[in-house]
Amino acid sequence: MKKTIRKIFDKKHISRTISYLVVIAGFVIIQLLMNTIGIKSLFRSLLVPTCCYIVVALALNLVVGVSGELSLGHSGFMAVGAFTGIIISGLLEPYLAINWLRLLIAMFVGGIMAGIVGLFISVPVLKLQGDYLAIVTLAFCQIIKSLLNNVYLGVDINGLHFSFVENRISLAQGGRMLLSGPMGAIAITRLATFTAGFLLILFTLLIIYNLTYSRFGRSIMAARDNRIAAESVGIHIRNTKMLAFVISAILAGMAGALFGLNYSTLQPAKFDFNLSILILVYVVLGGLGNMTGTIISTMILYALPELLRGLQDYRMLIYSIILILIMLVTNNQTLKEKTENLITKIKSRFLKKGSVAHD
Amino acid sequence: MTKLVQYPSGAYVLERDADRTPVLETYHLGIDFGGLSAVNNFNIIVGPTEISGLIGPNGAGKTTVFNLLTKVYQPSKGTILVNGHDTSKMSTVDVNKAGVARTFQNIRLFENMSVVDNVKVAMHNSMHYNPLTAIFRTPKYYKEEKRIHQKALELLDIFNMSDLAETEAGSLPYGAQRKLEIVRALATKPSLLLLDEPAAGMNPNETKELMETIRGIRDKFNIAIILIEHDMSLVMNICEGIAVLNYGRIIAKGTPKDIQNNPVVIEAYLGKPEQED
Amino acid sequence: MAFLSYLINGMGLGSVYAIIALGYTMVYGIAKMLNFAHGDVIMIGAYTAFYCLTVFKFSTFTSILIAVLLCTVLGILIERFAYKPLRKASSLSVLITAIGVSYFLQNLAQILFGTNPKVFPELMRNSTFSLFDGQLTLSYKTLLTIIVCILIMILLTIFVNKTKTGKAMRACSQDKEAAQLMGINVDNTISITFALGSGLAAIAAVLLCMTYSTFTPTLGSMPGIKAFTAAVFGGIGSIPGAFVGGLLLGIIETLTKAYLSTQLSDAIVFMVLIIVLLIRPTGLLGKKVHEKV
Amino acid sequence: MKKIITLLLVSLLALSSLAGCNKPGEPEAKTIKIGLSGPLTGGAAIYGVAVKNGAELAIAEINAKGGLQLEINMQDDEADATKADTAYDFLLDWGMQVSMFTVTSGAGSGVAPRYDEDHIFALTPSGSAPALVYSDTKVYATTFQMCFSDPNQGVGSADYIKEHNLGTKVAIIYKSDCVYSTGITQKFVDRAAEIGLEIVFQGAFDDSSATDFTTQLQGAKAADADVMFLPIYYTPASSILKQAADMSYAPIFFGVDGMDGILTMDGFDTSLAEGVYLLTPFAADATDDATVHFVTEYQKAYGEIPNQFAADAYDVVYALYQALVAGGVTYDMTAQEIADILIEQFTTMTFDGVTGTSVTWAANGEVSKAPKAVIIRNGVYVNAE
Repeated sequence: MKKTIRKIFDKKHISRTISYLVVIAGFVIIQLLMNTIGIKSLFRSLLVPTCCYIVVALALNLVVGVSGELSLGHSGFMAVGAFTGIIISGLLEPYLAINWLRLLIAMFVGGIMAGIVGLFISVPVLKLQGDYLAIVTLAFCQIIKSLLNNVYLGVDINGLHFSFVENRISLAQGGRMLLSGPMGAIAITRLATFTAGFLLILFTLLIIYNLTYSRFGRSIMAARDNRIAAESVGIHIRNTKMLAFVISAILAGMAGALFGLNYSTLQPAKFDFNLSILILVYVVLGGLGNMTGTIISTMILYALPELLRGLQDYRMLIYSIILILIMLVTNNQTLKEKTENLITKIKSRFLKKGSVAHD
Repeated sequence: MTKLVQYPSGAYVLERDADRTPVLETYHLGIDFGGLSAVNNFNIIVGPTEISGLIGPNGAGKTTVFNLLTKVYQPSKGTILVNGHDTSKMSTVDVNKAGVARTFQNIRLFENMSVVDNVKVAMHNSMHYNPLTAIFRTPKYYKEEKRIHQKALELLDIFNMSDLAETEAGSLPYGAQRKLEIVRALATKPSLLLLDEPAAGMNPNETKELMETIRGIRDKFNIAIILIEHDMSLVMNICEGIAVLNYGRIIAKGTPKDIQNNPVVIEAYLGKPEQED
Repeated sequence: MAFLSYLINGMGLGSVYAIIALGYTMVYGIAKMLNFAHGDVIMIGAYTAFYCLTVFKFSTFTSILIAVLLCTVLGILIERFAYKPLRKASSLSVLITAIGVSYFLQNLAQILFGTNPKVFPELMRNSTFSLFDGQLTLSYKTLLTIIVCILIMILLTIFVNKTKTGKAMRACSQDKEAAQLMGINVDNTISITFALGSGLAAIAAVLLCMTYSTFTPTLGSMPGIKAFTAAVFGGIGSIPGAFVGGLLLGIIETLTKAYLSTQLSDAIVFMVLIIVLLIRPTGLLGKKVHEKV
Repeated sequence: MKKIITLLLVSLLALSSLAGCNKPGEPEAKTIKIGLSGPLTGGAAIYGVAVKNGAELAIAEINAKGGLQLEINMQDDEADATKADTAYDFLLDWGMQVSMFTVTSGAGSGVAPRYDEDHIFALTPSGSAPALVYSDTKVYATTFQMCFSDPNQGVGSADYIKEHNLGTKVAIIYKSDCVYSTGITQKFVDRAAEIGLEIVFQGAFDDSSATDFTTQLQGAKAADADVMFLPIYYTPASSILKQAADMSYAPIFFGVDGMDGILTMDGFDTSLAEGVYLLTPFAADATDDATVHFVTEYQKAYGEIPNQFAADAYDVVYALYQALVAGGVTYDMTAQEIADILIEQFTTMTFDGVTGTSVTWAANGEVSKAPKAVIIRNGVYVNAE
């Protein structure tokens, strides 16, 4: 027992523990607020998307931070997960009345579909390196969006009807369109809940940390830190990176499904290049490979433009200025040293008493 | 003392290895970079328990030979056999699985990982659980991780490094980093170990210790070692066979004694006598 | 005949991509960064030229000159204040900063110029002519665009190969430290590269608006991404690569729209890009980089 | 870690700036609060801004009368359904009693079911997709439209071209990732098949290719199309007119209500639009009193000629005002109480505005006002009949 406790707080696992604690604390605080003094509708409506973006950002950090490859295509995986999830949920609706179970199945299938697409994409993508790899992921994201814009899917008593590029579907009485090309999915039954989002974050952290602290995680990081040395000790670089990529795609797909089922309408155009960039910003500002940082930066940065609503026309301008300033400040050598000194000073003052096991 | 015997092909091998399959054979190995031949007609046979040296002036192509043997570069011509198996269709990873491990001239550790994790990375292929096991942490995961952790510690212990197990590899002193590279290479259970300038940057005491270590590795693990080295005392002391490389070609092969007295070698290192002022 | 006309139109579109791609590729070659704000410099160029022509009633030549100058200055300013402090930072940090600059310019333009689309004034009247007994109708604008692109290409090649600054740029793109040791002022050279790329962006802006007439503060983003794709297509960092990549991308896009599908043209263009990169992992004319072991 | 600290500081700053906006306590309500979301930034911002201007003008006029006082809060949704959802929540927090819904169809189809669930009355000035008022399975009780719907326009356009013999071979250029454009196109194509109108060419474009139309135009020209149907907004339409002129291709162009606004574009050469037909509920140069008044006041306030979006928004506010007054709505009523009154009013009343006279609404929320065809002659709209 004592050993387990020590393991939770030892140097190697402390970052993991903090991540879990941050997420659980956040959930508990928000739940308490909701059940006592109540929170604004605006904040409530931000909860689920924030959870989804956190999951996608964590998934992207697995690729960018842990595996060391720049992907600009994660909104594509989200799109695949979202629309798969919506279709699955729509198909199951007449047969399965339990909402949470339908959501779970939708997320599961959405994740698997995104994983399959990720696997398919990773074969060509991982043949390339650096910026070339990045542009190909971007290209795939555009292709996915473009294809989804042309898919028409309807269901009626005669079963599923599919049509590509042009809508040739005529449904029988009582039929419904699940996907209508650029219009996307309309009149989705909203299943997503904050609790589901919270659990998905926990699940994502579990997967990422368990993977990181396994033989695969070690190989992924070895391949990132020193490709040639990793190969020399028998690590197959492409398989290793593929594993990270596919798992990341699955997680992004699951988040996508949750995201899709949080709105009554969803259009493929939502999942464009800009969304990928947005998530990348969360990851970079949160710190490469730093999961807790990613969670916090996503929460803040996603909420920021919404919080700046009071400033109307100028909000996006201010957002961009803040973004540039953060990058300049955090990369400034003198400022960096000063803050580091400050942190050590604070630390030494607080930790004077009692032995410090780490740091 | 060691004694070399000659194969019918003309190559030399240690007497004690004479009736066993050589761990490494190369025939007419060569590579061109943009038309320039960096290594040419490189023929070598290494017995299963031999410590051999690859020496030569700077730029002679020694590291290139290692890169060819480990398939970091693809040979332009020639054949490499590892334990009798042709490696022409193998990748670096396959060659490692076939039994060749190496260290690097400019140290290539996984600097942000702990010492023991560096070793465990190299044991990746001797662990048996799949990603799902890892993610959902079945008992098999804990069993395997525990087993490999023990093995890694045992291996580090042999090199007196087990107390550094949790240190970050990048923060180790230089000598220890070199040693860790060797441990990491050994963790892949090779039958041939390639050491690229293991003594570079070491003081005489450390070099001496290293010498013992290398000999110890051969004796304990019963494997062959090829080392590239500039420190002649080290090479002459522990190598049983030596090949001298100049301008990408072998200019001499033989026992340390043969090499020491070979006029061609002296010329390669010191230049022709009449060229000196 | 229809094919020929599609081909020439594709070359016209491709020429604009090529000029923008030059900006991406030169900056990438020397600073090793993806300057995402490049597309928005084009937008600023378009607005400058527009206001010079309509409000200040300057001549066409003066207006273009002012646009080029202003974009050049803007390029230098962006480099000085946003990118230079990050010279030693990770490439991802620079990328995010570039995205920030892009957002900034776009939103600033929305506030300054409004969101209403503007129509660029007509610079050339009576702009078509016929060949082969009227079977082939071409516009002078398309031809002008292609000619300008080729001219820029030639001038740039001469500049890079013959002038001292050009040689310094090449030296910096190969090895910054070595260049510094050789007495080249690396900071200045990078600034000049940004200035040059941004100046070209202004020319691209005028060509773009002349042909497609309507523009808004988001003018730069799509041509920007396409031109970036073109730069990668040709091999990012390579000046002839940007030219070839831009032209090919324009032609492929046009022909796809004409003969395959207008809805799926984007998907097909990006598919071609992926296939090209699989066959030539560093683009059509990009150099392969060996890692020293 | 330092990044996180910086971020935390920044967000604290943002939060504190927000806190200033929320006054504690609830003073007695002296206005009816009208919510609205639309694109104020991004590519579609022009429509949002026009609606905002039109609505604010109407509210200023109404409030100046001294009777029932109105207050509007417009939130930016960047024409994105998910952002519109957040904006909706923001407006709920603000205390919205009545809504002008969303400016764009894409954003509106996402919040339509929420207006229905929460039972808040919403009248959109310009969201023309049917999905805003009903879905495949359900009619939204509280959502209404001020503009005529996409299917009506598609059918109306096809009928008009056929009846007036504008041409025999029709080409269409539409925006494939736009709900509005694909919606009209589909109905147009279906109707054309029914009434025997030959469509010889269909070319699409999307956001990423909304500048270069030479390929589509060449395709249409090669197919000998003599009528070109443009179910798109006026920004790309102006490029199409220009590029067609550049290649000396001159079919009869036929636009829908999105074409309105083309004449007032900064720098647009109106001779390019000579002879263009379009369906529009609003013509800025009409001579009736209401339009003249609206256009003059709008120009005074914003320095430009209003387009159809501004006109629709202007009408929405007046229609709401008429219903609110007629229904005897008071400031202290809840949104739900008001919704019941307004539904009753809107399904029974008749409204006269700048975008149509004797306008009525069906129970499903669709407006009934006939699309009016106009033709552009010498830079002004002329009734096409």
